Amino acid sequence: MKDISSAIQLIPLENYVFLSVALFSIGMMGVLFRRNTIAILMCLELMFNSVNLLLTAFSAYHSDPAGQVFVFFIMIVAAAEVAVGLSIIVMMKRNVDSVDINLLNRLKW
Amino acid sequence: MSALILLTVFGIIVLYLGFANNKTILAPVAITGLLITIFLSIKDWNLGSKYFHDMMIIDNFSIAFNVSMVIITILIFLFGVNYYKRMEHYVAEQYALMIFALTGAFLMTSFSNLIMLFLGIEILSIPLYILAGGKKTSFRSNEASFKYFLLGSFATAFFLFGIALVYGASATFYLPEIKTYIAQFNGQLPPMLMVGLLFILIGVSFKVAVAPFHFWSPDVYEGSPTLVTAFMATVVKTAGFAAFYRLLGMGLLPLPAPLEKTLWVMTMLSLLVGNLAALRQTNFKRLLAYSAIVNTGFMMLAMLSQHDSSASVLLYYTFVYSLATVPLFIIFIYMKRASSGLEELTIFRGLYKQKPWMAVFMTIFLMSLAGLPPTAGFLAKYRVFVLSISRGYLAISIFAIVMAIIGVYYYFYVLREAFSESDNPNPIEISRLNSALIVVCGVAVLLLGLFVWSVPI
Amino acid sequence: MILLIILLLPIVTGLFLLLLKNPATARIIALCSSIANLLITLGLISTVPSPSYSVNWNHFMGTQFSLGFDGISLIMLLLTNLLFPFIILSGFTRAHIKIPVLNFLILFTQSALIGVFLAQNAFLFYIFWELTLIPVYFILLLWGGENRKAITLKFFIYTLSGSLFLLFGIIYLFTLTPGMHTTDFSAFNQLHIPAATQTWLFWVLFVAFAIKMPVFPFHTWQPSTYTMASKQGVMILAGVLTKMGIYGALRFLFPIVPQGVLYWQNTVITLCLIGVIYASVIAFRQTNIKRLIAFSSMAHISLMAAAMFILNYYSIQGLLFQVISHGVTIVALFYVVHLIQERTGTLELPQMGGLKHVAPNLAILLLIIVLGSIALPLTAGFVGEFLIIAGLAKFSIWFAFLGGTTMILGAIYMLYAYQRIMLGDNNPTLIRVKDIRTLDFFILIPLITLILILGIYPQPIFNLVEESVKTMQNLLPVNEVVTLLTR
Amino acid sequence: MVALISSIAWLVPAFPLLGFLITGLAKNRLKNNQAGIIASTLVSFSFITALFLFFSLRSSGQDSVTVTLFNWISAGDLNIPFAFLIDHLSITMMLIVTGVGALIHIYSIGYMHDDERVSSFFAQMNLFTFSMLLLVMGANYLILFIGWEGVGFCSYLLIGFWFKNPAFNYAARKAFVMNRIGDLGFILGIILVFFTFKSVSFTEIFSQAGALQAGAPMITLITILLLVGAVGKSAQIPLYTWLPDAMAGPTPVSALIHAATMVTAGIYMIARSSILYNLAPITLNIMIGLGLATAIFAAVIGLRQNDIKKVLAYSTVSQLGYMFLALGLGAYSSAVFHLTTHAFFKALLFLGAGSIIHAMGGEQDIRKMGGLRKKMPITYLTFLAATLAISGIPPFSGFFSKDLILTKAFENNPLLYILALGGALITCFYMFRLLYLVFFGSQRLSSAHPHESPRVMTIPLIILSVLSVFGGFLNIPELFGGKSDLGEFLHSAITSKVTEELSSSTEIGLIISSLALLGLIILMAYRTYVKRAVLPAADSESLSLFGKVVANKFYIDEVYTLLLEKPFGFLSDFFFNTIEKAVLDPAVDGIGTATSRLGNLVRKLQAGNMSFYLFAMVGGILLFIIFILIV
Amino acid sequence: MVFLFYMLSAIMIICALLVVFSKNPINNVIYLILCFLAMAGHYILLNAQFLAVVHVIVYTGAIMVLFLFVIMLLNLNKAIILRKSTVTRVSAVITGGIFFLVLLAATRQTFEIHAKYPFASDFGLVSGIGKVLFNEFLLPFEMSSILFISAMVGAMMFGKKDV
Repeated sequence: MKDISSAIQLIPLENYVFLSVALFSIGMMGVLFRRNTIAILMCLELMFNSVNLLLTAFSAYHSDPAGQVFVFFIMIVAAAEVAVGLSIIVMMKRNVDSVDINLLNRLKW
Repeated sequence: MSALILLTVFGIIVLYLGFANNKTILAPVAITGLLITIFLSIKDWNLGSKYFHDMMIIDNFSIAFNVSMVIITILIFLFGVNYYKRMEHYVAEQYALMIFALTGAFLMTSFSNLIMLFLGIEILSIPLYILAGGKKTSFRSNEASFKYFLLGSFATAFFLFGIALVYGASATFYLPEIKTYIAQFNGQLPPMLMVGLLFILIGVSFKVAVAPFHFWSPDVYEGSPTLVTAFMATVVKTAGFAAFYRLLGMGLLPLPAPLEKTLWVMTMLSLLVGNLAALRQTNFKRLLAYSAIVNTGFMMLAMLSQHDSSASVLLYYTFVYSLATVPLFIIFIYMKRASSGLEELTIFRGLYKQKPWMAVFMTIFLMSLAGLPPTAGFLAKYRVFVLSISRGYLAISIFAIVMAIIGVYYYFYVLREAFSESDNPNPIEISRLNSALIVVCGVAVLLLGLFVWSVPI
Repeated sequence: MILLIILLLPIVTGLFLLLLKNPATARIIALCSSIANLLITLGLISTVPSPSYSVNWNHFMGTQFSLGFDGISLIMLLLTNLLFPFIILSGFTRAHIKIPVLNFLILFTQSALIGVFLAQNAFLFYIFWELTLIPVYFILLLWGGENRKAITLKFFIYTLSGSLFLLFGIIYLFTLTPGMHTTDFSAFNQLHIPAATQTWLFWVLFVAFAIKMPVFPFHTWQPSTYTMASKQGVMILAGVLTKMGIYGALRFLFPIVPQGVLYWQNTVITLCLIGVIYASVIAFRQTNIKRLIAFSSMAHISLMAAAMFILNYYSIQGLLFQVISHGVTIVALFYVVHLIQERTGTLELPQMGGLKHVAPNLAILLLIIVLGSIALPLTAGFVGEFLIIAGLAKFSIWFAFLGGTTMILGAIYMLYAYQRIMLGDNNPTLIRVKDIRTLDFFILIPLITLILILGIYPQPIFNLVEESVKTMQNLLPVNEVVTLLTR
Repeated sequence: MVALISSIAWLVPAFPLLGFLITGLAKNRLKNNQAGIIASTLVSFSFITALFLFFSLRSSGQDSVTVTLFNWISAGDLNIPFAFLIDHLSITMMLIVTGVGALIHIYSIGYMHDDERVSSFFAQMNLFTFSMLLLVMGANYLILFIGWEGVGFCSYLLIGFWFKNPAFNYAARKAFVMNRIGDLGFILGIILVFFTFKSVSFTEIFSQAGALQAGAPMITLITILLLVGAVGKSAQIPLYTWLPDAMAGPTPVSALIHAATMVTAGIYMIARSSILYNLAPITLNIMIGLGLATAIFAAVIGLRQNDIKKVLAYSTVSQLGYMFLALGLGAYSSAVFHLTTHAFFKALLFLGAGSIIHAMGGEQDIRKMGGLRKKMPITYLTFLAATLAISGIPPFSGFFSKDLILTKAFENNPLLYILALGGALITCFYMFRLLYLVFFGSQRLSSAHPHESPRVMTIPLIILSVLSVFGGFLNIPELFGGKSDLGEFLHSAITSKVTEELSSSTEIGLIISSLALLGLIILMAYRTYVKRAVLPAADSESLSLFGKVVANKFYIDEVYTLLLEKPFGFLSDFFFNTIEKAVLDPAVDGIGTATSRLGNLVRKLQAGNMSFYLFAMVGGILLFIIFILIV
Repeated sequence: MVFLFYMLSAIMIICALLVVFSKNPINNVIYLILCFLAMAGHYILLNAQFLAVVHVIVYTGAIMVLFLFVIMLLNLNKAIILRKSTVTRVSAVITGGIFFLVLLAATRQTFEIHAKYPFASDFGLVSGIGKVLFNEFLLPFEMSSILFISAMVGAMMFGKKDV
């Protein structure tokens, strides 16, 4: 098992951090970019997963399982959120027959 | 702990009672559960118990906040008896979801680990996303729900990113350990840690709707069913501030200077933006949303003053604020019904003519929000200012005072409407229970304004 | 205990009134209550030692529910309790709707005012201070005249904004008190605040009072509010509420920030004197009587404010005397104005004239009140203004001269108004106007008698405040301004 | 005796006060003459009491008695008792006030007979008498001031007695306001007196004043301020314009207030303060200038007046100027003497004029009168006596008093004498012009049916004419073998300046030359108005420039309107419309509206657009990150 | 190993970008699944085997299927052109870029972080995680049930068609 550990050490932590940051930014950009609510939801998932990756990487470097447990919880919550989010979208679709986020502008001023 | 367990159990019981097709028993059962919860919570007073490897620390602080939130929830449930009479479906679900949200709030008051904070926020939020969309056929309700959901999740993502960064630096989620970790830097934090902390703070700030992360709140308040709005404006805000305070008190204080400045900026922005936007507001629910933002600013002021009694003041402020806001929403519901669904401020016209006592109590509540004596709202603001001034934040206090003046304008604008003649008077019908509750709230606001006791938390 | 009774009697009666259906009974009970309060107050004067009442209240915040009084409070208390029976009585004429509510609000105001004057604790003071605003706001809003919604809101916000700065000041002082913080006046009075702090703290504290009085240029809420206000509303506003500003300033500024006062003394006095002349000059061309009297009241109050900041023995004596005198006079004046409005249906001077032909008695009574207002000797107004001008002269002869112009300017606009209302040829529109009735006699004769008696025998008032004035006048450090006399 | 004086002194003002209360309160119940009778009786009682006091004081051998009724104001070291000072000066004034007052009251019964508000008239007259008595009896400046303002107020009431006429009301207000301008100076003076002497009581001040150095700035200031008060009340330049306008009141009012008593209050006050004035030579010089200027100026205006009362009014102003001149010369008792004689003959003139107006049915224009000598013999004779007196023809009273002043002027500076004499000659001319125009020639107004006035009016005329004729004998100078009785009498109360006495020969020379000139003037007037029967120009006729200027009273009223009233109105409008409405109000409201506008802007940010919300959130986060990274 | 890392990273980034920029929702889902699979590879690289498995099951297996299901249900499978205005899209990209740079700047000092515990190889395995999860993290684990119950209630409420 030693080689695995050394293998992990081969890749610097920064790489994971950068990767996560990039993923997070892309996700965030997607949220801003997309108009389709379902796609926005997917981008949100991207953001969550970048966090997961980051936590796992830190966890591995710290040799601390807590980080990975946290990832587990994030997954749980993400699943629940997606369920709720999708059901809201379904409901919206039923009411206005669209998943366009720009339609959400009746509540204002 | 037993209180928390009992609460979840009652939530599930209420959910299952929904099958009984008998709406009338729901509220009594739920309220009984909440009352027992209060009892069980108070039993733990001064014990300072810790659970599950310090995942949860139930101290006086959390008990006090829990009890205050449960009391407000009871109030909302009592009002709900009448409110849900017209609703045919999902009444049990509404009650249950509120109770679930309350369990989330409980977690937020007693966490000592970031994971519990995260879970607490989510357990609080997800029921709220659902509750906000409670009027399924109303697109406004859908919109509120989705906006809340999307912005909430978005904020959660940042929050989690922040936790990840902090974890990366400190290798722990446990607040006291984070505190010691931060302490070793002596104020000069590495940027990653700083950004992580910032993201965590932003995540919580979003929940309590601090500017510039407040944009969701007016829309969501407006679109949600009014009772849910009341719940959001009161219990959720209380929970958010309990969590905020705990986060700061257990983990992050003394804040590094840049972060502290950031929070001050947020505070002042909240006061300013909330007030300005409320000035010309014509929709009552939005008005109260902006008012909530302003009051958030005041609570931030109390919190950031970092005084020994900040927690006590925060508790008092949130409770008093809730006590005035809930009945205002209820009065609003009745006025809305009397004016066939309008939400404008003008619907209050003729209130004094028809129901003078209700107008009087409305005056008391609005005065409390505006912070005029002899109501509790005044004392709350007074105590906040005592904190901030005694810590020497004179300029900010003056700013807050100017903002308080602006606030009076729109509260009294509403009041003025209530005391003017109506062109189209529809009968205002109000149930006896709700009248009694409004009176109780009004008297409580007055009494709390005259006699306060300091809770040692 | 007796103080508690004085404080609570009006409000408790007021609450009781709300239960009544019959307006006639309600106002009689209200009247009785206010008269009873007056009698108790009169009894208070002779009570030795002066009673006080104190009980622990929100102790952890350093607030005591403590009531007490000195000569200055007593004067204010006397004025309040003296005027309220008349204010209530003046409501006996026309059948308003919701008389119990109106009387409740009036009595509520009375209680709050009494609270302001009795409070020995700044926090308590502030609560009552704000509390006066609430019922007055509703009196103005519900019974006011044209454009009342906007004007009342302006009035409310304007006065409140000052008050909130006062609140800031109180809290700041609270945090300065040593040991266990407290808001007791006695503790505030012993603070030694650095002079630099005092210079800004002065304004924080003063703004509230300046707006309430009002002092130029903080007065813009006043004319429109007075003009719009209902009879009782304006009587309360002009008669008593303005005095709160004076009382507050006496309580807060001189004992607590004496160096601040000294630093700003000349500025403030100049502002006040500008106010005197400014308001008097403006009053001359007003066509609306109420607005005219509003400006006249502002002129008088400004003079009183100037006297206050002189803070020597004469000016304070004169000020306190003038508090009573101005209160009585202005209430009588506004009452008569409303009588005229009720009789003729207008407040505009150009539409009046010749009222004396049909209402000679009213004309005479108004004339006497006008004389009181322009400080003719042997009316109360003269004694006060004489002492005030004397006080000003002791400080600077120029200030005395500027302040004294009120004698001339007051005569100009008051007599002008009197002429436009009463004198002139028969006015055909007024033929059906009736002279004054019994009720008006009951209100005006005692007030006028007071104006005259106080002018002829003012001594009781002086004796009442003697002690307090002596302590007051020593509050300021030695004045460095070289007066004409010392040169 | 002193105890007696103390115990009854208060009765003197109390009678008129009682009269005021009775006639005032019961005014609707009193029938035609009752009010007048009550009022006259009470004033007469007052006169009798005053007489009694006079004799008591003489026999008591004391110079003065202070009667304290109660403490009026007692605040700290400011102690003002409500007290009367009965001394020779005040007793003289009391006698004049009550005596002349009583006569005028009686006269008024006839004069005001037809007026519907006759009760009010007598009430106000009584109130005036009361105030005037307070003025002269007050033992300190403040009590004097009470009376001072009180008479001003009564004057206001009585000028505007016929309140239907807006012009009369305006005149009343003008009188009051101008008086008030003076009063401000007076009250400031009193206050400074108090701060200097720690008292306002005459006796205490004068006992302390001796210790002061003459010409001290404080004393000068005080005396000037007091002088301002006197100038207002006694209608001197520049505050004289109210007096001619004050003729709007009923004629007895003019006689009592604007001739005999109130307007002389200023002279009384300065005479009273003689000790202070003696210490202030600058002020005395100012007074000489003012007095002389007023005397001549008003006399010149009087030349061209056609309203009988206006002529008399300007003559009053002019005579008051002489009194000021006397005061300025330090001849205080001479001033008081002239005051006394003036009270007699001017009251007589006014009452005579009243009688004429009464007879002419309200007509006051002398161009429309004429030939009344036959129809109204008593009036004519009394009027003649008064005219001779005012012109200074011996042995009429005016001769003695005026001559005294002229002599004093000569002692000071011959130029003063010449100017003063010139004024006297002008006085003589316009008085005779008046006399000739009214009583000689033919009746010019056909509609009027003049008749002699009833006895209730003529008897006071006769009494007054007796006083006018013989009043001068009160104070016969040593030159004519007299002992200057009045001067001696007043000596205890007034400290006149000691000046070098003229030799008798100079004095006699002066008198003879002035008499010659007077005779010339009377002749001139006779030739013009009786022989040639020249009528003053009608209002429409064009006059020479100077004549026009004089006829229009040098346009002083217009100038005042232009310089004071109009700008005051403009200032008022400016303050209200510009400063209040355009600066202060908008400034306050502007804060409100600006905030509100800004609020609307902020509100519009909340456009309901999700993208915007998301962007805003990200933007906020970005800014905060950058902020904490930089800081 | 290093090559593997870079390859997986490249796949992730490209797929993520495609998720953002491709128009068809179905394609989005597919790319996201690809992205997640690559992420599972990363988990394995990091020796977090438990997570890798859970990730594949939960995300790829459940969540993404849910997405697909909803897209089908709502009949969105055809490419509907829902695009924000160009300005918005450009600013979104710019914002994303700036955000990336700023975060990079903030995290550039990661290398200064030191491992908290000596390296252990077994904690990422199911047994290791399980021990921690049911010991230290028992309470959150239990509480998450409430989360699910709420979500279920919500999904049921919203999804059900009312009569």
